[in-house]
Amino acid sequence: MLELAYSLVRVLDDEGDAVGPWSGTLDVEQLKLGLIDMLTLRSFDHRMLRAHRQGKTSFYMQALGEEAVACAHRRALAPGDMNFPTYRQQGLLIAGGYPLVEMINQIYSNSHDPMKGRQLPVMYSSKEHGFFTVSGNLGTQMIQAVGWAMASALAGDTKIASAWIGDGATAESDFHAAMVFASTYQAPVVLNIVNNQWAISTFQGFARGSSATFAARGHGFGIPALRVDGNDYVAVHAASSWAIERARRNLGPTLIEWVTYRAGAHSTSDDPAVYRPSEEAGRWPLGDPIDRLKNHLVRLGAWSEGDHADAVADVDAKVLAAAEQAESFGTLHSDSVSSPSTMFDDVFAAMPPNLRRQRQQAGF
Amino acid sequence: MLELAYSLVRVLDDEGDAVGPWSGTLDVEQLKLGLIDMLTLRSFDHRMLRAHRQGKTSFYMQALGEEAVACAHRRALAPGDMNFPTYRQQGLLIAGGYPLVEMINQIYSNSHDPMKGRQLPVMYSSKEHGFFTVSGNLGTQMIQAVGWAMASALAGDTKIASAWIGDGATAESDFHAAMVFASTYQAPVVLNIVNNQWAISTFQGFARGSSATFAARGHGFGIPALRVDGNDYVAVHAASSWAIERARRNLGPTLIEWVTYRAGAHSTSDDPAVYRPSEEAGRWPLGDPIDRLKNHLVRLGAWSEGDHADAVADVDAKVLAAAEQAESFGTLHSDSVSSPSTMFDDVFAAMPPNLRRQRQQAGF
Amino acid sequence: MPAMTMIEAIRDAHHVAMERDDTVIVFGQDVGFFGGVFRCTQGLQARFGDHRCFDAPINEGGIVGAAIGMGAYGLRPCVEIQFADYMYPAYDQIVSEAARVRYRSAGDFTVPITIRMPTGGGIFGGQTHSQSPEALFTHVSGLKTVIPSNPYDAKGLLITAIEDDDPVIFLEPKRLYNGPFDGHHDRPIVPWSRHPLSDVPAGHYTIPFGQARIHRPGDQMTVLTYGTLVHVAVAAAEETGIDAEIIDLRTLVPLDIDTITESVAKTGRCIVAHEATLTSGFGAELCAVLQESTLYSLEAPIVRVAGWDTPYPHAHEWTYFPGPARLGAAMTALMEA
Amino acid sequence: MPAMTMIEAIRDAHHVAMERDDTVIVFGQDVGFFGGVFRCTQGLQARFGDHRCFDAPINEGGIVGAAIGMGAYGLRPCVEIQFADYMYPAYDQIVSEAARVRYRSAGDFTVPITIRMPTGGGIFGGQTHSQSPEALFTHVSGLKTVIPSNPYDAKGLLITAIEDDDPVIFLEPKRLYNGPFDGHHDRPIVPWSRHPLSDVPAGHYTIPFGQARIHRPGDQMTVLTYGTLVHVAVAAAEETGIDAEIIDLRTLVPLDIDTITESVAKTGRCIVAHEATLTSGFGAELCAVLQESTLYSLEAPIVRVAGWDTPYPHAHEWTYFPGPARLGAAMTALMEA
Ligand SMILES: Cc1ncc(C[n+]2csc(CCOP(=O)(O)OP(=O)(O)O)c2C)c(N)n1
Ligand SMILES: Cc1ncc(C[n+]2csc(CCOP(=O)(O)OP(=O)(O)O)c2C)c(N)n1
Ligand SMILES: [Mg+2]
Ligand SMILES: [Mg+2]
Repeated sequence: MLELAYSLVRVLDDEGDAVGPWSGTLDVEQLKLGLIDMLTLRSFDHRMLRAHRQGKTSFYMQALGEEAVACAHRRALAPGDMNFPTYRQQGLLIAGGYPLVEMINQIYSNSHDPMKGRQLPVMYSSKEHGFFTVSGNLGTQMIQAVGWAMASALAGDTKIASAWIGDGATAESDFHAAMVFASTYQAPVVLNIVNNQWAISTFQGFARGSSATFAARGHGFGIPALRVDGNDYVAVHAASSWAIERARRNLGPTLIEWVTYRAGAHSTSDDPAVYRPSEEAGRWPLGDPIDRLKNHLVRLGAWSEGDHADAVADVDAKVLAAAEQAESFGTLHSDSVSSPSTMFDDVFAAMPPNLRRQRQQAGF
Repeated sequence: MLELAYSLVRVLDDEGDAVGPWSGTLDVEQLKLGLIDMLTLRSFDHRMLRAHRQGKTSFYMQALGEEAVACAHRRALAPGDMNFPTYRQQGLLIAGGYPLVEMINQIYSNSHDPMKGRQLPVMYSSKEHGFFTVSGNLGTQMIQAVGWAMASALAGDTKIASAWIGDGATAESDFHAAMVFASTYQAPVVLNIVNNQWAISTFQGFARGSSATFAARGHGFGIPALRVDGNDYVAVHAASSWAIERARRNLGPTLIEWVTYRAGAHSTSDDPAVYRPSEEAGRWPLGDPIDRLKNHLVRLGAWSEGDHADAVADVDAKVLAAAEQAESFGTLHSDSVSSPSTMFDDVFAAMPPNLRRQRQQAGF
Repeated sequence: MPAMTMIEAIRDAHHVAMERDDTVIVFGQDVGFFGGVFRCTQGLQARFGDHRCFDAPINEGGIVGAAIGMGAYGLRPCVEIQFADYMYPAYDQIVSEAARVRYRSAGDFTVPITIRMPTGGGIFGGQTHSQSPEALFTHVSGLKTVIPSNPYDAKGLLITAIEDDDPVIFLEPKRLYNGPFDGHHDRPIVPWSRHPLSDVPAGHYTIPFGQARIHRPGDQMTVLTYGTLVHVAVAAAEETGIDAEIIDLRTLVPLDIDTITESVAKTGRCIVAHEATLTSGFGAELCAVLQESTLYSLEAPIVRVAGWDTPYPHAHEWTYFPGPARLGAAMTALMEA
Repeated sequence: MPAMTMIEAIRDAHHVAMERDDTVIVFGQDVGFFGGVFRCTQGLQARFGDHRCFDAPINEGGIVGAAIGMGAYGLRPCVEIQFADYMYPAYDQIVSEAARVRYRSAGDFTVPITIRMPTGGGIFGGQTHSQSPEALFTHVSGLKTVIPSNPYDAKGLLITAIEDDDPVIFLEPKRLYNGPFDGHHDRPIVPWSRHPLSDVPAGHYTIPFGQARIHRPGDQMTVLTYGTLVHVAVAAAEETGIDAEIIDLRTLVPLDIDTITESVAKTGRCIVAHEATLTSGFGAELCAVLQESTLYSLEAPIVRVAGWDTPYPHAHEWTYFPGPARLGAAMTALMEA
């Protein structure tokens, strides 16, 4: 299967038909759910970018163009599995049914923020929803995911870990630690590289070097590797299911390179116009994952323009409602941000004397 | 050439004949030089282990069984090339003509120690002889070698760098940094992995994981990789010459796995009897590199038992003379170790006030 | 001279150093075509070509490790770590290698490199875009640690750093990039153009390491600080009406012990202030040095005003940040002590 | 009880913790079959199987990063870094991850791990087998830093560390592994069996963090120290005849401020001693804290006796090491001050 690291696994062809050996893992209802997940994510991103312009949050990062990767992967995971995500996998939470309002509470750092205003917006955490606390430091989460998976195996558990990293961050040395440990201990983990072709202003080539693909990195460690069309919801689900099943049966790790494209800016602090041709995003390499899944459903006769319009209106309303509810709990610059008195908690399980003294000095 | 990372490049067969496409890079005189280099290294190790037992040094590390790798590689390098070695590449200095007495001065930390008593024995440094200061921290030197090579290329120079690492230390994350930078910038560097199958008490498998070979690590980065019989002096020289030539022509990096065997203890602080079967060393996987080259010369009719006995006596005398000269400059526990007053020098180019104060406090 | 911002001054220092010495090269994440996320290297690639200013993979250890090798070859790399919070993956190369190579090789090999990194909070960056790790460098023998508080010093000190034959950690208070921020985050930003120290000479000049700058002379107490808090201290002095002598250390290693000792011996009262976490921060070293050199002239214990012993919290950064109110209160209390 | 060496006490602590709680697992370089280069984990793999005690690849960041993931899963890993000098590749995982996960997730995820590492010099290990990096941990909020000076404390503190719900850095003074070394390197080694603190109870006991131990009561001055220098201080007190109160801090974070303040308030004279490099060492934090809490009772400035601001030189380690002569001279000078 070595060539699978150099080719591109696809199911949805240009006509929108599902073809080839990887097709057939999803029924129509599941396809519709997937479409709704992706529409919800895109609507959510859209709303939060607007909230940022309105000063309700200090920062935001969208997943425009990459919706299929996290959304389809999440639907292939089972309860109890643990993701070690980056800041661009909000699709895992949305497809996993995590309340939108909780996400926005975190983004607004408001009085209901589950992270108590401590974290940069989008740095979510939810153990219950299998989403490990996002780190601002690139790459550290990969080896942690391998450790979590090793622990699951040591405990005789069947839960698996799913590790996430971007193309640029694969250059970080921690990536190597993850590969070595995953290989040596045959940990039940899926190692996901989201190759959206850009790392802020730097093209994927700087991290990939002269190697043909990121997936090929797996071979040096004897780790099976797949390279998959990440804008093809059906292919993402099929490949994810295969790798997750391998891990669950304790047959070892799988490395998957998801080929996609960062259609938007890196973050609200970034303007791609400065470093990449504006037509590029227009051409949208691999196509819009939402359009592709929609066309497929239409080809199957299971979806119409009308259905689509209704669905869009639906998710927009859901997102708007969540945003309004969150806003009622405050936004970053409103008075009801989470209380600073809590900023001395959770440094340790129990507050040591020096922090108690400092909290008093701070006036709490 | 992908399969070259999985097979084993050899020239000297079991009969001692030089066969195959990699043969023919060395004439008889060069073969004899190589044999003398290896005999000198082995004699040197032997003498220094004895010096350690006699308390003349605090520590020593031998290269028993691995002599061919460093010795043959060094003979393939050109003046001005820079090695970034580990603590087990003393063969580079010996084959490069670095004075034995200087090496022993360092090992004895005596009044002539070029490192002024600051470094653990065997942590040599010689810019002039293309030998970068050995670090006690594993793995850090690989990326430094890549940087040195990048600088040479940026300067339009044809000097190349040669980086060294052991099988166990390839697990260190810095190894990844070296691979990424070497691949991205196509640095003129040879990346040498000395797979002597052991890392202190840990078998190579812990670092290699489930990958077939260490050489295969190169493919994930698009770096050409060779796997070579490291106990075959002729093969080491041929493969080294090929990789060095590639680098010198600025055709990019090469990764070489030298398959050899650590026939002795890790260091004078180690006793392998505790963790590996004593027969193993006896069986000597791949054979003694010295015997193999010797037999080849004998097969060529260019060497006799008598020549060999003379050569051994010769190098033993040379090594003994160097040891005696070094001893006349002191040993670790004699009174004439290098003066502690120098321990405040070289922290910075110029000594700052706080160190001047501290040197006075120390009584110098 | 036209006024320069700190960013322009840092850019200019790069230009001057690269013009004078073509062994000076610059690289780091997004520093090439893009010119760096804070634009500090903008224009260098266009001016000097992509052999002397280029992008690097996202691997801080690789960036510093490669720079060490280049330094050993004979170049003078000046590299950028995108945020000081991301220097940890490079910490082994900095501490075990860059700082030790000259010593362990007895001068056979040297590491003439500069490692730049934006430091400090105040931009709602949360705990991974706000850290001040200077004390993690000052404890390491073989490193010099520099932190400018204004454009004039930034240019002069950066040129000195690049020309220095040893590794230099160059910390850039990111909240000062575009103006002399005094901690009043609720007020409009004051541009550098209104500040005298934005008057940056053209061309080459250096500022020697180990010379603190008396930023504001005073008699009632001494405030020892550096980076952003220099401007916070000025605000606090004005607002409390306390005639404080504010000293900008500029370089932490080497430290200008004479200047600070003289000042504290004169005023008898001292506050050391920094943004970094209190415990084992560089303020502790200043207290240790000063209680030794000035104990008998101290009217009251030296007071440390610093970031709390917590990570830097995103929404609460102004509670974390030692602003003019907190510093002013400590100054008032110290006058009464 | 039969006397135990420090190594035996550490082994015993592992046994006790692993017996009581099967979520406790142990791994690191050469710790499995071999039992560790200092033999501190010897017998664990045989007793508990290679699922609970195993070798790791040579990747310190990987060892700590994997332990963090295991901790998040619900295990309590106790990992070994072969020498403290090799913790730097793990520093990012320790500082940015282990220390921050509880805080940044508001308690959603925790990291109940222990990271053991041999520290200090005195074995002719040169600059990469001799370092004392404690101050690089004490500056990081979210870490606890522990350093025992004897077998009794080593066992009790290690069990406490393993049972603690937060990451604990556990520093083991390697020169004390086999005896209470007092700095007289030219004299025969005294075995632990002759020292009262080698009397280690069988089974489970813990020593709470944040409680310093008065190792030797005295009235003339206070010596604050930890690790190997506790025994050096005893020798210096005996040899100078100075009735010093020697306090073994045992844990640096949390710090027992009350005990040390009380002692210094009583004696009026204080020396802080450690093996680590002076500048920005933990001694600076002790000076800062004490000048604040005891300034008015100080008869003389607090004196720091520490390793010099250089790397640890191989052949000259006894010039670097702050032994009884250097400490004693400082004590005598302080009495005259
Ligand atoms: C250790 C570290 N270095 C640098 C950064 C700054 N940084 C944040 S995101 C980013 C680009 C990451 O690109 P990629 O991994 O491709 O992920 P993407 O943003 O494309 O999803 C960089 C350099 C960081 N957060 N952490
Ligand atoms: C960063 C770091 N971690 C651990 C060590 C301790 N150590 C020294 S040598 C060694 C084994 C290295 O094995 P290998 O890389 O195979 O080289 P070999 O000794 O076989 O030549 C270890 C673990 C070290 N020196 N540096
Ligand atoms: Mg990307
Ligand atoms: Mg080996």
